[in-house]
Amino acid sequence: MRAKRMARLIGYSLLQAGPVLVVATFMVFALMQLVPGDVAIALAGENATRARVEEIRILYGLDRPILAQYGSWLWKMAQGDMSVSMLSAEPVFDSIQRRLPVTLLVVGLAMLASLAVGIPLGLTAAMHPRRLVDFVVTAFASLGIALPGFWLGMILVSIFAMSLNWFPVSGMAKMATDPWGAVWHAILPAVALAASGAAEVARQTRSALLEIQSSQYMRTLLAKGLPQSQIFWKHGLKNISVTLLTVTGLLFNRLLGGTVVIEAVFAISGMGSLVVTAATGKDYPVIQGVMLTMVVIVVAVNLVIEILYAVFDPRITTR
Amino acid sequence: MANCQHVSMHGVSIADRGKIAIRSAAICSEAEPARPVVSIEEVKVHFPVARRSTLRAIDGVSLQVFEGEVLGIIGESGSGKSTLGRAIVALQTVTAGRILCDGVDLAKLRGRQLRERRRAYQIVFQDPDGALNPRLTILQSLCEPLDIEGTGTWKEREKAALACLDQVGLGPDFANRYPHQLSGGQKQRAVIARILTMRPRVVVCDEAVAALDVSIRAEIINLFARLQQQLGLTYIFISHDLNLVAHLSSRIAVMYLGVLVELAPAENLLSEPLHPYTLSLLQSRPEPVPASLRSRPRESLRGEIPSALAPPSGCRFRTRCPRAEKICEDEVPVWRNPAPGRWVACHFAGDHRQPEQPERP
Amino acid sequence: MAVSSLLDVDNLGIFFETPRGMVPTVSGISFSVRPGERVGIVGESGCGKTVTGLSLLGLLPPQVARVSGRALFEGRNLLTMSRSQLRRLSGAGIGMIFQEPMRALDPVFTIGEQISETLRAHTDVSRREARLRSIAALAEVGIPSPERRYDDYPHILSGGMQQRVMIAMALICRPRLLIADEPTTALDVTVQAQIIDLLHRLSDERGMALLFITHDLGVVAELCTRVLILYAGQIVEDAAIESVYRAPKHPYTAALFQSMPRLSLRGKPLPVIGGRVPGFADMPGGCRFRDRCAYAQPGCVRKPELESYDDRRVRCFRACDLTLPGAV
Amino acid sequence: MSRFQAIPGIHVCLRRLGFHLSLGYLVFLLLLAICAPWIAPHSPTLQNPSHVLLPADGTYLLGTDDLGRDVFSRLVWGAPLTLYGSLLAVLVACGIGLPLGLIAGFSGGWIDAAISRGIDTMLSFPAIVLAIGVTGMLGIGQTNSMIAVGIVFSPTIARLVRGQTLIGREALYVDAARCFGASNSRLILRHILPNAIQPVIVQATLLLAMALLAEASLSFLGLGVQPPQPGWGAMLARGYHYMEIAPSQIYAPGIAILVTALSVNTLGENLRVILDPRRRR
Amino acid sequence: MSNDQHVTSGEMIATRREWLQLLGVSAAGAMAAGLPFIAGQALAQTRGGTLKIASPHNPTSMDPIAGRHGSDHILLFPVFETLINIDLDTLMPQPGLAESWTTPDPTTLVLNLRRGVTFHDGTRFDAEAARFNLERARTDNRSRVKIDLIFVQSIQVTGEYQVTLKLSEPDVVLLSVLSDRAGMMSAPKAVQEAGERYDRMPVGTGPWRMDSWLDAEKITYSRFAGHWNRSAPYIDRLDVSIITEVNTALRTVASKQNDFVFQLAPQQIPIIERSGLTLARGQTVATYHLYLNYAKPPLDNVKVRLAMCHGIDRDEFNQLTMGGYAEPTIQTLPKSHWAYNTELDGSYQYDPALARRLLAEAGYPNGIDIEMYIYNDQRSQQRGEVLVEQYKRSNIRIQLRAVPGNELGAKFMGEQLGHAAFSVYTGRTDPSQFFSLMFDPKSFINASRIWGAPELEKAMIECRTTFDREARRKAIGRTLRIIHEHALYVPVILQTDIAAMQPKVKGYKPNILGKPRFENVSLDG
Repeated sequence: MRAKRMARLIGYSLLQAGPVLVVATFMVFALMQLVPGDVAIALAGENATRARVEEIRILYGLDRPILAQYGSWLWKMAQGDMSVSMLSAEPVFDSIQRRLPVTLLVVGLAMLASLAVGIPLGLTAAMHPRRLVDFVVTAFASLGIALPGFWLGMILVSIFAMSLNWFPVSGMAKMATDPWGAVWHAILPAVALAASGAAEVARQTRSALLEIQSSQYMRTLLAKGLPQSQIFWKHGLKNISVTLLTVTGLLFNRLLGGTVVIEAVFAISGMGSLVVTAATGKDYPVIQGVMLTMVVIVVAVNLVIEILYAVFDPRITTR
Repeated sequence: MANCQHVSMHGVSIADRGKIAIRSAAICSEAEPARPVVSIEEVKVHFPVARRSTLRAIDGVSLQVFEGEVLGIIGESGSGKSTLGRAIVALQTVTAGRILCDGVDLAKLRGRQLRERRRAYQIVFQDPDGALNPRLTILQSLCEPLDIEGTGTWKEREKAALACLDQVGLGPDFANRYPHQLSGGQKQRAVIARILTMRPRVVVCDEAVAALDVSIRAEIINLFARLQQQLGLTYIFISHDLNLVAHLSSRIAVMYLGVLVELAPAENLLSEPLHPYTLSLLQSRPEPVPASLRSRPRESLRGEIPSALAPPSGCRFRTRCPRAEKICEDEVPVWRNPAPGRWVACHFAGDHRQPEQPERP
Repeated sequence: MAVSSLLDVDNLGIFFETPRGMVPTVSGISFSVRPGERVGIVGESGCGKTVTGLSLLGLLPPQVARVSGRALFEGRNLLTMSRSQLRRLSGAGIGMIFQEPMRALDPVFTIGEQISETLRAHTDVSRREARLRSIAALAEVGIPSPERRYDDYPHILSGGMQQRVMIAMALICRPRLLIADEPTTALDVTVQAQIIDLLHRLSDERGMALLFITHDLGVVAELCTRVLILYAGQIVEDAAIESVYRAPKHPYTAALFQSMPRLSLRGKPLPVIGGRVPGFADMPGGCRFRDRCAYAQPGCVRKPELESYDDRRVRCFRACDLTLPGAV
Repeated sequence: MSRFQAIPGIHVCLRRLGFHLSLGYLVFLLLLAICAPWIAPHSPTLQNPSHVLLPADGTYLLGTDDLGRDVFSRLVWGAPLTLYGSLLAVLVACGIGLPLGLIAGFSGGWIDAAISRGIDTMLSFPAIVLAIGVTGMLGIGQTNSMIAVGIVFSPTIARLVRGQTLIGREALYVDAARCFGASNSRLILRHILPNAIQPVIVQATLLLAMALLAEASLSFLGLGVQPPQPGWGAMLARGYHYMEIAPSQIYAPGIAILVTALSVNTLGENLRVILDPRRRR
Repeated sequence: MSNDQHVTSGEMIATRREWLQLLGVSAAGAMAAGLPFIAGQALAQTRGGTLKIASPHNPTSMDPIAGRHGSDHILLFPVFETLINIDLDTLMPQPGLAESWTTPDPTTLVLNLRRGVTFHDGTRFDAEAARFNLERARTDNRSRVKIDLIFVQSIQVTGEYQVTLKLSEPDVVLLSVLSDRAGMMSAPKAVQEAGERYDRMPVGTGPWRMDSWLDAEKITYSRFAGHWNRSAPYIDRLDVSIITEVNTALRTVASKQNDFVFQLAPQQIPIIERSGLTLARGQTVATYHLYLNYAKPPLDNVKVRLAMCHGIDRDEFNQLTMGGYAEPTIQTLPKSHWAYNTELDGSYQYDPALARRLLAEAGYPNGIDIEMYIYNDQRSQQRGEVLVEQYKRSNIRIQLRAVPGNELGAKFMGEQLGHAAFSVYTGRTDPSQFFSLMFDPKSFINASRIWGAPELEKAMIECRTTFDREARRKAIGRTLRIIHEHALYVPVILQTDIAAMQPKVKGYKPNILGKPRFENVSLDG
């Protein structure tokens, strides 16, 4: 029964994710179509001869109708062929494959830090509403949310890298050969990134718990004579797990976006610096590749979260 | 247009119009008035819930409402009575069948025609809180129907609205208050006043007093009764409270799981119910009489109303019916007319003996 | 009397902190419940009946509510008890059920788990034992195939079934008193009758006292042996059910009965109580029902006490000289 | 008991203090933005080759930058730019999100499905990345980049408005008005919109803070405010360039961004409480 | 930095006589010394080790003929050798992969190739390979150096190690062209096999082979064991980390993550000194100047253009943007250049009053509005801001348009948007190249698409076809004067090349091209 329900739910979630992915890929594809003027000329670059432009036009299939273009583009993407960078001629897939782990390392560390700091803070605040602890946590959360991550990054660099020399100033170690070095490099950027994340998580955890505390079933639990700790840790936590999942999903999206600026501060060659360079250089295939990769990852993460919802909340079923 | 008699209103005070509108309120007589105001014909309302799953909220209801009468509709939650009420005022589209209001199917009308026509058929909801826009003053809310109609000057409309407010017993000092500054009863009065500004022919009251406290409820019930007599309104009074429906109605229709099971003049229905469900309702109805002082034993109906997603075969009530037999499972009972003015859908109508051996617990 | 009463509430007052200071919502509430007795608390919305019930188990929001007076349960004061003492009593000595079972059950745990955790919080039983006894409890409240239902989540049950689960949960530790806060209001008439029958039966079988909070005089009449009528935070009448329905002594009680629609009044206007319940912030001195009372006299500006007449208590100066119509 | 009461009191007081402080700061900032030409002691662009990267002193309240320009004056002149950019983004977000949300929520059916799917999809993109992409399409510059940010934020508003409209559409007063013969536009404009607008105002305020941070980020990346205009994010980027030589360059603009975002957020949070319908009465 | 893509190295000129002399010299043979790293060697240098370089530049392509950026050369030179070499001190052509060359007539060039040279993939370098490369540079769709070889009519293999180039006209600058991208030799087999992907897998004959290129992140090179000159180079491996932000790049050297960084800003000099790094600074031929679209009003008026020239305070500009380390210029050529026109000295003085007067005379008493394109990196923006402020004093109101690297050319030169663009010109080996690139209406870089002065065309042709050095100096001087009088562009300042390195890095010498080379570099200990 439960297994069947889960299977149906996974099927349904996949069905939901499908259209989002189609629309998302089309949006990514359409970005290219919005390039003013002749895309082929833009792709060929300045000074290109007419012959080269025509070559490009055929190479990219720009002479065919748009839906056909989209279809073959999607087919190529699905096979991992993301065309080559206009600036460096490196296959976009290779760049992304190389940079994605770096970004995911930073984002992963930042996620860990956000959750590891945010959830306990939120819990503490909610356990003592309107007390000093609560006020401090709330204030921290407000501050963290308003804090520009890249500015925090600069300050961290100036203190921990340049003055104290505890951490490397910038860059990234090779993960395959020097995993600890990579983590070491990723710590400051992850902290800069995680500040707002932790604040958001703390705030959401706190308000979710407070809301649950004022719910009627909490009153029932009291009336049944359950110990306070059981009410809080068993019922409270399980009831906010859905909120926490949602927060985690949003957090991932947010951190993935946040890396763009953070990577610029720390000169990390991840997805963020890739897309910024590409955007300033109008390197369309790279922009498309990065956006596509990011959106696929986010949709995949959301899918997992969607399925986890059902594990934590029996009310969520296929509609 | 049949509607034009309602249009020219400015210059005439509401009270005057009230007098003009007074008709012989034919409260339930043997000879049914010939002209149905609302005619419900084989109406079905289905909601698609999921793939291959349909909620049959109303599953074939035919009913006529006559001018000046108070028709009570009673049923448990999930019986489809509220959906029927909404369908009558064209807030709910019907899946099959049609509802004629003064011979016109509102569902067939569009745009301005519909907007003008539907003003004669109004609804009062259970929750007076929700029925008033919290951002408008009482006067603004009351003026709204008049503003939409667009007749008269702003001053005249305001005057007409105040007159209606007066008619429901609220003074002009309520006009500039906001809904949250009023009590539940006052809000419900304001809602009724707002409806009066339109001089409706039919008013559907959907659990109109259920949310009110006992002491206030009586006032609103009296108000309904008074307005009905003064203005010759036709009411369709929907409630789960049999006492309430019995108090006001001339005829009572009983709904169960999307269908009508019995329809009769109120006295007849209360004194000699034909359908076992009606009997059960009468028996399980809470009365402010201690059990020890009661003349008859109180019997509660077993089980709960089944899901409208998968109603039982044959007679829908058979799963809870103390009288149920094999035939109830196999055949849908016919909606028949055993006596003048009386309708029932039961294989054993009027026969309330318990079967010798109950088939199943 | 003190010996024989299970619950003895004396001069209970409940205050809420509002922007305009502390406001009393309930004051001078005194009543007692004997073992096995079914007492109804009846009143209109805002009269303080629900907070009275909640205050007994310390369920009022601690940040804004203050309680005064005394509530002895088996001789121990519930209002001054420590949190852990109260916790041990809640669910075990006193059970409680609420108005909306859908919201009162934790949506993310199975009903079985919710019942057996109550049992395990109060008694030292194994998981298996708790499960068996929970299933038995589900069967006792009339839930069909309880073994299967044990692992269901609350949301897939109907309202009536949910309320049965609530009852099973409240009664699993065999409390001596069950506080029921409008448990049938959200249910259909037919289901309401079933729940009332169930409570009636369980209370009889177990000799369990019942404090039944409702606004519905009909339900009280079906179930209770004694009724307290609350008006504006005060008890105005306290009497055995037959006498109060036959011949109420307080004009408010009588007016409540009168304003109920019934068959005998078909087509006639219902008698109404004019005016509104006064707000707690601007409560009139003297008799609080004075302004709406058809029998009010100049003397009613004085404050009436809840005084005993024979087997009942009434808060009215004219309790002796009035003969009021009852419900029968 | 009295001890228990004291602490909520402090809490509320601090909260109110925060609200008043942030409101005061924002009013001050607004005045600053309007009166920048009269308040700033120096021209924001005037260069002085002999006063490069000076520390704060009496003449230069916050020191000078790499071209000998007065940092304080640049900060003051940056205020209107920042406010303009953030407000523009929020206006664009509301301008797109409000009608879309209303249409989706009110019409339902396939229109709703299509718009909702679009909203979901846009929300699947990391906001800044999408903003960078759209800026790339529209061309670099403050107005363009903030329009891009507005576009990226619009699904947030649209989703909120759609939700509110769905609630509003089900409201009894809307049903009642429909029975009076009110047209759809009247239903939307008189009933649904006014009742849906409060959470939108709150959300818009919170978005304003996010837009502020996005503005700073994009300017930092060189996609926003263009030289020689003194955008705060751009000032940070330049300051970071000179961090080894003059580390203090990154503090003033950073604190300005932080405090402004904090104030806007505080305002939003308080609006949420103040406008909460449950607090009425 | 510049969009003027096919950048060639330094300033060099060979007159006809010198050309013929060189022929004799190289024919004399044994000029193994032709390769720069052999010349002027310090002797006691350690061999081996890995040099970790922080490069602020990511190559646009590793295919020599397809690249678009002047800074690509720094990363191409380890892999590729050119047919002709340039002496970085004298700027004279020297033997490269061509051991010697002859010119039987002014429109024929015969190149005699070095024997025993192999490509990194093991294939042989011979006349056929040279012809293949030159043909490819001249005709391939992807080639961006076609314009350099515009006078080449045909390329013939006239021996196993000899190719002959037939020209349509005599061309003074051909030898310098062959010392640049067009002269870089790729392995034909590798080119044919890789197709479009040759961009990323270069195969040359150079002292190092490229092992990997992680785009915008890292390029690694290792010593090519099969190099024809066994003694070169000192360093075994080059690890180039690409860090486009120069401050970050310098930080990595200061924190010993890297050994060497180049293309730094003058403002960083104090940091270099403070960090205990070795500073290398040298004058280059790269120039910052203002490109003008003189076909577009108000810049179609020579007085307005002159006002633009007088509106820049070059010393203040130097002070603010270059820390005073650079050399202001009014004619692009450095003072040390043999063709430097001393007659122009003292003109284009900073004079806002004069500028305003000129504007008024031109009919713009209220000043003018100029839309100016710049790059969007911090340093370019800083330079732009200085210009805005300076021009403000002359009533010239500049609206800056900061755009990414490759867009400046597309917008200003391609779509002819705006009035002016401020950018660096990385220098050409010959003034003639500079002239035709900047002022020929056919040139992409000439946004005006017209002749800026009627007599200019004739003067420019004279420069390109005059072989006598003195006569040529005069011709160039005349051309410079014409350009100067008509104020067809606004020269501002010559760039200074600044590099920083760990003290253990030995043997590095800045060169006038501003393009570091590592053949002579070694690591201590």
